[in-house]
Amino acid sequence: MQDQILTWITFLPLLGMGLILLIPKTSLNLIKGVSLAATFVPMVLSTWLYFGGFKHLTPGDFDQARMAGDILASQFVQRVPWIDSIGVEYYVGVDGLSIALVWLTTILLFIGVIASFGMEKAGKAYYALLLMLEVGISGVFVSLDLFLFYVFWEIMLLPMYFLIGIWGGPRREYAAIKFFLYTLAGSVLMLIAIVALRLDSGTFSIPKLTELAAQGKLLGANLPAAGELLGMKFTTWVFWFLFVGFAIKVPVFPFHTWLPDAHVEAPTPISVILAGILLKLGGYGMLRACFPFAPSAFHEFAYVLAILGVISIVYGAFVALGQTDFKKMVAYSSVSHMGYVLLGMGAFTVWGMEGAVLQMFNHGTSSAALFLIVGVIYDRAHHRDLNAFGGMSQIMPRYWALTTLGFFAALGLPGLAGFVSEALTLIGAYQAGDARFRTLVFISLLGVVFTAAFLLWAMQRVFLGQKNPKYLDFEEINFRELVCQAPLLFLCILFGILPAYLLDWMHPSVQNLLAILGGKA
Amino acid sequence: MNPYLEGLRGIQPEIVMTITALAALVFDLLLKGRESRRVGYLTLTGLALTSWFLLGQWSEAAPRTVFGMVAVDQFGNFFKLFTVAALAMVVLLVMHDHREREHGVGEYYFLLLGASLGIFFMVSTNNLLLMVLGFELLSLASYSLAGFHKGDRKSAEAAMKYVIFGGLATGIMLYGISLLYGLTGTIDLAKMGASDGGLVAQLAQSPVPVGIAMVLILAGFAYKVSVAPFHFWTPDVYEGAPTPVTTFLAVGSKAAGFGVMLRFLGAIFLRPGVADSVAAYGDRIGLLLAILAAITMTLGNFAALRQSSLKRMLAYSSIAHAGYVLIGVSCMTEAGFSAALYYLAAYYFMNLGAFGFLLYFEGVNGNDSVDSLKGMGFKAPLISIVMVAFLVSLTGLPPTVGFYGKYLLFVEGVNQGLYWLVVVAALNSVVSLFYYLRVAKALFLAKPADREAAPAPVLTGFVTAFGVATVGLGIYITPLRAWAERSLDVLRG
Amino acid sequence: MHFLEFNPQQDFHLLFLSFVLPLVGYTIQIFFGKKLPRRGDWLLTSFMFVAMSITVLMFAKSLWAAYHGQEFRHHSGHEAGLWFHWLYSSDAAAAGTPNVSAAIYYDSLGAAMYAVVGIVSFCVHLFSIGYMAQDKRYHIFFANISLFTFAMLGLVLSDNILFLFIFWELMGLMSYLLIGHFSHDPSQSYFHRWATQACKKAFLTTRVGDTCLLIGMVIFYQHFGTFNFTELWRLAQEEVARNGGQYPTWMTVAGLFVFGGTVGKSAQFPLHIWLPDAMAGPTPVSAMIHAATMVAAGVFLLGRTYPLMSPEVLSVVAATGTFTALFAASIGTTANDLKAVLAWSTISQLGFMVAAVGLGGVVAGMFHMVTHAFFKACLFLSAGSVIHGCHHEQDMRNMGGVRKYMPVTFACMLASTIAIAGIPFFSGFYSKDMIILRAWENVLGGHFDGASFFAAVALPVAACLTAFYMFRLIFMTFFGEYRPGTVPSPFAHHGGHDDHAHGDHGHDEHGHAEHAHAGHGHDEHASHGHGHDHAKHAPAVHAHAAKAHDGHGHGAHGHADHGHADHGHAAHGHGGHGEHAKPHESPLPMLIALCVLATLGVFGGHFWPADLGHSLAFWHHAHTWFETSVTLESLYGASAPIERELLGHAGHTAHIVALSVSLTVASLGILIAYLIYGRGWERSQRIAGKITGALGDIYGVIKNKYYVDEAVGCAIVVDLEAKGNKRYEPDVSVIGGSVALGRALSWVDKNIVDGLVNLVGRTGRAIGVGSSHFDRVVVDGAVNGVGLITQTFGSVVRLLQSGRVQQYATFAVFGGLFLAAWLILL
Amino acid sequence: MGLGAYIAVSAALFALGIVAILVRRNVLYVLMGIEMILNAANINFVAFDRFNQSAGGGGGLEGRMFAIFVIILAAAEAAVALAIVLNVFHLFNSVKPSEADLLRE
Repeated sequence: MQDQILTWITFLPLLGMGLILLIPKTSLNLIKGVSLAATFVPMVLSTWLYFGGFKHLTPGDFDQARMAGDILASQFVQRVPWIDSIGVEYYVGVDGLSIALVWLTTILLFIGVIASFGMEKAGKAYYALLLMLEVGISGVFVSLDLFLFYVFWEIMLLPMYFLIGIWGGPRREYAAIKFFLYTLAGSVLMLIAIVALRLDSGTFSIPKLTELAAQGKLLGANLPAAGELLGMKFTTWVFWFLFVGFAIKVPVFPFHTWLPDAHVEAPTPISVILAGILLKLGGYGMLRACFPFAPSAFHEFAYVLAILGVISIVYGAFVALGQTDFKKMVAYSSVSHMGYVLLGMGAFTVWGMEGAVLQMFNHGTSSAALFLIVGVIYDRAHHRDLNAFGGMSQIMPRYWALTTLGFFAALGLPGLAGFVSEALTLIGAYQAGDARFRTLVFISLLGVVFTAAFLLWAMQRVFLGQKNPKYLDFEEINFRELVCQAPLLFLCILFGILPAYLLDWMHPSVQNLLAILGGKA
Repeated sequence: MNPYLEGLRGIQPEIVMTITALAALVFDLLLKGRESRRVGYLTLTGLALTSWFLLGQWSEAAPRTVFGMVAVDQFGNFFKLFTVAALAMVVLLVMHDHREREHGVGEYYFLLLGASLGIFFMVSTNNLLLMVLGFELLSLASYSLAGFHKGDRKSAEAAMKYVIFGGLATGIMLYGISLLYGLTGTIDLAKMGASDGGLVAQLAQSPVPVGIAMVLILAGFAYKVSVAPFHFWTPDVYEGAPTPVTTFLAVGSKAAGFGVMLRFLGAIFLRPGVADSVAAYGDRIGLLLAILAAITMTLGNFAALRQSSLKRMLAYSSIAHAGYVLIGVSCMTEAGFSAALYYLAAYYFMNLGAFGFLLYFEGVNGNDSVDSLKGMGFKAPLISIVMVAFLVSLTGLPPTVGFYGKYLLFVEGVNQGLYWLVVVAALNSVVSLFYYLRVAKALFLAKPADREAAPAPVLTGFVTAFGVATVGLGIYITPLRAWAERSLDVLRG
Repeated sequence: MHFLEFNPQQDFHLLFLSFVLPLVGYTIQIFFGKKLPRRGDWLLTSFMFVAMSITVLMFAKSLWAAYHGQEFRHHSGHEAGLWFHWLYSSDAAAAGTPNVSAAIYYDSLGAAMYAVVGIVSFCVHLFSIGYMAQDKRYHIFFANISLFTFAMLGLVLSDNILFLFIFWELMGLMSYLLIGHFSHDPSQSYFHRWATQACKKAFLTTRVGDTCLLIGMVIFYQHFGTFNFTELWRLAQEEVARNGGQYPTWMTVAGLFVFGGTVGKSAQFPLHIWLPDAMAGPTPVSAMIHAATMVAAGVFLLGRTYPLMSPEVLSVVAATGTFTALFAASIGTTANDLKAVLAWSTISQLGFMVAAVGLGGVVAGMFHMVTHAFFKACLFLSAGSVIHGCHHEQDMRNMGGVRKYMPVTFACMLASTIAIAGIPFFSGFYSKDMIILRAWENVLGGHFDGASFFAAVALPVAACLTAFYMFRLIFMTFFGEYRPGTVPSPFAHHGGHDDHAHGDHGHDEHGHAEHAHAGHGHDEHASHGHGHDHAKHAPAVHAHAAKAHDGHGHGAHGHADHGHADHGHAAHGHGGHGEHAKPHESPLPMLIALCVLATLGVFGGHFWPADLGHSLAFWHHAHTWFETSVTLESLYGASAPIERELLGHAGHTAHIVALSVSLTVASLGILIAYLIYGRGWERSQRIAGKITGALGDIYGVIKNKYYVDEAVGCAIVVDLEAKGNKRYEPDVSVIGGSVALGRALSWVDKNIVDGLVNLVGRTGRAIGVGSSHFDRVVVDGAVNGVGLITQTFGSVVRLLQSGRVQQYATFAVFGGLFLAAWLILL
Repeated sequence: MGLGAYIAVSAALFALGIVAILVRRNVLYVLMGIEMILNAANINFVAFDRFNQSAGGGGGLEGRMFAIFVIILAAAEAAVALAIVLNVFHLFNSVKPSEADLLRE
């Protein structure tokens, strides 16, 4: 059981999906029950995995693991040959970088299912697709084989497309196809890079590739023309192909335009999952399958990444300030927040990296909470115009309290999770010990202020001030909505006060990663 | 035993098929058009028999040549088996095509079988004469099939265009062959490719005629597999011809064309370890094909973007896929060829399924426009969901056979340093997603339609089977790939 | 071991207890407050009482230590091994990376501040029981002030600047919620609208400062690799020593950023704008903010980071502080709103403290912070009591003669006023005198720099103004005859007022009056037609009704119209009410709170002096506890980086000068106040009128706070006629500008960034034939950019795929020719 | 008369055939053009066969055999083509390929 636990976590939802397809669509409650179970069990398993099973490693352990050929020192590894002819394996495992995200995935999917109970349109197909989506997501986080990674990566697209496209808002078709095309455009480039890596190294194993790259043996020497593409060095273009593929998911500034559309059109649970996890796939992918494969290129372009990050931070904040659509505002805040991830990674310091990974997790909880919050008011008012509300705090005080918590978590109030990651990122970036990075830190602080600005302004327009007579009869946030939001907000507080419960887990792996990237491996 | 009988045993499948064709014709005459479905079943039985013999040959390890012409080998076998499968599907389509019942379907089956017979011969010979004969047999049958709907103007026009363009192409190819014969003094590919004499000698003396001959012959093949700039007939003919015929042309005929092309190029240029002027010349031709591939897939995809008729869209998409396959060919390596073979196999699955879907909805909606599919996904869920699988596979997303095919092509492309081509192909697959998704969108992203869709269990069953294969082979890849590689052994000159 | 000796093992736990009690209270209150009897106020108040007792006990211990000449600096981590490992669960887990761990740091300065917070906060709790009795969100209010206290306590205890920052921001959140308290209570129609914007303004303004602090913090961490105060001090000394006694430039930069934090929280110019508007919150909250928590935090931060400040920074600090002191005092003289006067006086006093630190007199600054906390809290609570007594009237012109009705309040307020005005024997005198002394010492002692000189001159002026406006307040409010309704004011109103009436019914005799008044008010309201016509001309009235007209230079009558326009009925209702209901003294709990604070306000300066005999003699005030225990040495260890030695002689002269100056200015201010306001209302109005007339526009400028708010664009306009939310749109200005920028960018995002592809699509539509086709293909659920390409390809395909077979053949043949050519020639 | 002459003739015939296909507006001429191309090929086959043999090359009548088959092919193709053209003529009342352009783009 223990060595297949990751397989169970990944594929139990698939089992649930199969069951659901067998159930007649009339017995909706049964379907709901099955999908609830199919997400609940993995959540329990991953929770055990996180707090119980996962072993905190010492540097010594890493050395042993490296001897044993797994430079990442993954745990709960399962390796089964899949396609012998080209050496593709079913090779899964978790390390400090992925475990928290696996945990988050299972949590958010479970919450997503509960949140979906509110949608009367959601039927058999919906839950089936939702479960399929979970398979794809957790698959990406656990796979240690590049081919497998890519397969899971693509598997996510289709369910997402239909979930947005069928159950979305008025412009859902546009949003759905935009999402699909942007992501695919990125992933085909990834595929080429993957192919090239495979041909140069002769393996798909991510740890192996990482090791080779760290030893400077992954330079395209085994490829015609030394792997040069249009005059670009092998490492360079491989890096950029992979990076763009992931950057579109993050999303980083120039590639972000699919996000607002997708978010605005997607139904609430899907927005939650989209913002909560799908965006993290990008950042995670960079750490797992982009930087380690082309360290030289990473160091060469680290500053560019940081700049992109800062642009996202500030730009996202400003654009959010300009929104009148509640959900769009939150969506752009995601762009702003995910900018920190890039800044931290570009800084290439322990705290920068950890800030980035931490930010991924924290944004996962807080933004998910925000989207749930938007969903609550949207379900009642059936619009999201920030200027058309007012005085909600008097009509729905409990809802207002939750929102306040969510907002302040999002604007990085100390004591809440967001602050830890943002502070770490900024300190880390500043520690990069380089005037250019310090400038970036100063600029990015604009984002800090304006994030507060647009959130509080939204707060004022929606919750404070004169009651809008139209909405006097809104009933207070109900139990289901509470159940969805409470755990997320709880996590926001918990990890704000005790960040150690995340950092202890990721710290060894991050240091290992830095050592690898720094050529000290 | 008498070598003559030996030889006959070598062409058992062809014989069976010929008999089936004649039987179908006669049977139809006897039935006088009543319950013509029976003819279809007869044909299917014949095909089953044929495939049984084919499998018999498949198990044979060593390739052999009978009557000094027909090469009985894995390579031919590969295409023959797929042709039979395709033909079976087509026959099924004919039986479900609401427009076909009243026509004299006997001829229909007769022509289809004849065309397949042509394919059988053209893919399984090293002798240019037999290859041309098969080629022409296929072509002539196809012409008449394209115009099978006598009263239908589109059908007639399609036939005319096909025959004119086809005639031109065949003529050009023949002229090229005549030149090649003049240069090498033989019409046997094996002899031509032999590293002593044959082409090697000629290349040194007279490169220009060789070049002309090559281009002319390749033009003939390119026309068959509709590679730019010889693809122009494709959309019109595909649209005008009856859907089953289109299916046959898009799958059987095209694959056969590639079969010939691969055998021709393989026999002459595919000689691992030998680095002589011919091998070098092969690389030049490879580059030529690479350029054609890029043009073809781009043209096909972007033209498909704007099609409102699903049938015509599939026509253009088939052009684009020809471009993809050509990547493998242009690598001029075994791996490349096997990748091409694999992709062709994948192409069989996806496209047969897609055309089955098309025909089904032609029956339901009375037309083939994408818009008419709006919301039908909820009315005929199974076939529609399977169609989504085909679309995904056609786009080349995992976990489908189409993805793996593309993957292999990319691998070989990168391996041969054709980065630019691979990038073009990758971006093209994004573009293709764009029109494939329009179908998925019409099916599921619209409000459920108010019309009902009459169920067609058999057809749906077959399509679903193909769907399962499309996904299943995408997850369990090894056997198909092994087969594709195995089929190539004979090509090593 | 003497029971007053500091005992790490137990006392740190006590301190921790006193620090978490409010948090525990908060948690209980948030979840069960509504259900608890009396909505939980007793619970939190008693919790706070326990906490206060501990803080006082601990303070006593510091006194004891000081009395015995012992150093009083304790660190839970080093002495009792009590750490909170924050980033990583242990230093082992941190494995090579610096961990961030927090502990309690408790020194004499901390002790003083801690006690102040405890006491003031308890008094505020106590006061609120009476004052907030009618509030809708009573339990929430209590919960929030508890958490507010918790944050401040944590800030004082934290041993490192990062945790200080955490509590600092947490306090920002609480101030947001508390200032915005009325924004959830439409019955408070005036405060409702005001608070709605004030809370945001406060948070964002301070957030600007906070961000600076964050930067400064990060810079220091970058160089010193620690957040811990004691570490920072030590390293700073070493750094300076290494640098040959000079502060390196980066320290100046960092120091300035850290000071930015103070500017924000302690409402120094130009970030002072939030503080006056913070009065949109309930009065007890103002008391908290102005005395114990928010603003004190900024100064406290200066005290903690003093050794890190280079001389250059200090000059800036001194200049800023002095300017703020003068600037705010000048505005204070013009305010008519009871609380506004106090608010501006706070800002001015904060200026004194900051200036003191800047002048190197960190002890004086801290000392003033402590004394000020008591009397300012007392002032605010007294003001609250007055307002409460005058039925939520805040405009001093509608008061007068209140002392007759509210003797206790009057006594307390007077005491505190004397204290703040700087009369000998009252605490304020000692601290303020110390500051002025510090300035003169610098000037005379050869440490002559611009800032010191400026301070030496300007601070006395500010002190004089302080005395003036404080006594102006006393005279206007408590002396003369009670004169309600003199000027219409937006404060009083039916909704809240009737609540109040019923509330009062419970515990004093004025219930009957209320009914009469209510009915009366209604008539007035009904009969008041013409007031609303004026709404057309002047729909808006400034936060302080009076300011509107003076600012725009209207006559008094025009102003009245404004009043009608917005709240004619309220004003008149109130006028009517005046005839029936007199002000009344506040209930007991409030009075207790007042008395406690007043006492401390008076004697706070002595702090149970080491030598009673001496300390009574004001020329020997240096013998206060502060002087003996809170010295630079005791605060920052062996030698603070810049300990400015006094030259004996100069020091002596300075004493004389400072002493005389303080005395003079204080008495002068009071005298003027008496001359103008002390001799009857009408006369005061006449004289005031003359003076304002003489000043002309200058007066208007001052009255409008020098238009700083307008400049930054966050002048809050409360429009009581406003419907919906349209008024909440920010106006054109810095803030409005950034919102506009945001809008612009979001347009850009939609049309350009997206349009890098999308634009292409549009062009495609323009040139593409048959845009219906385009719509179906592109807009109808397609990626934007492919539009153009589709179109161009459309035309290409239309060209090639013409349907003419011979044309096809032609293309094919020529294509073939090209291929042949390529193969043969190239 | 040498091989060159034959090749020249066949090349000319080939070119003429191409031109006929491309430019003639009557479908029958187009079909003739095709025939011409095929026959050009035939000339080549026969000529090459003949001269290869005289040169003592591969020989074996392959070329002539090929030519014969091509002639048969040409006949068959003509038959099919004419049937199709007839059908077109019925439906479009025209023998001009350019006038049958329902199928385009």
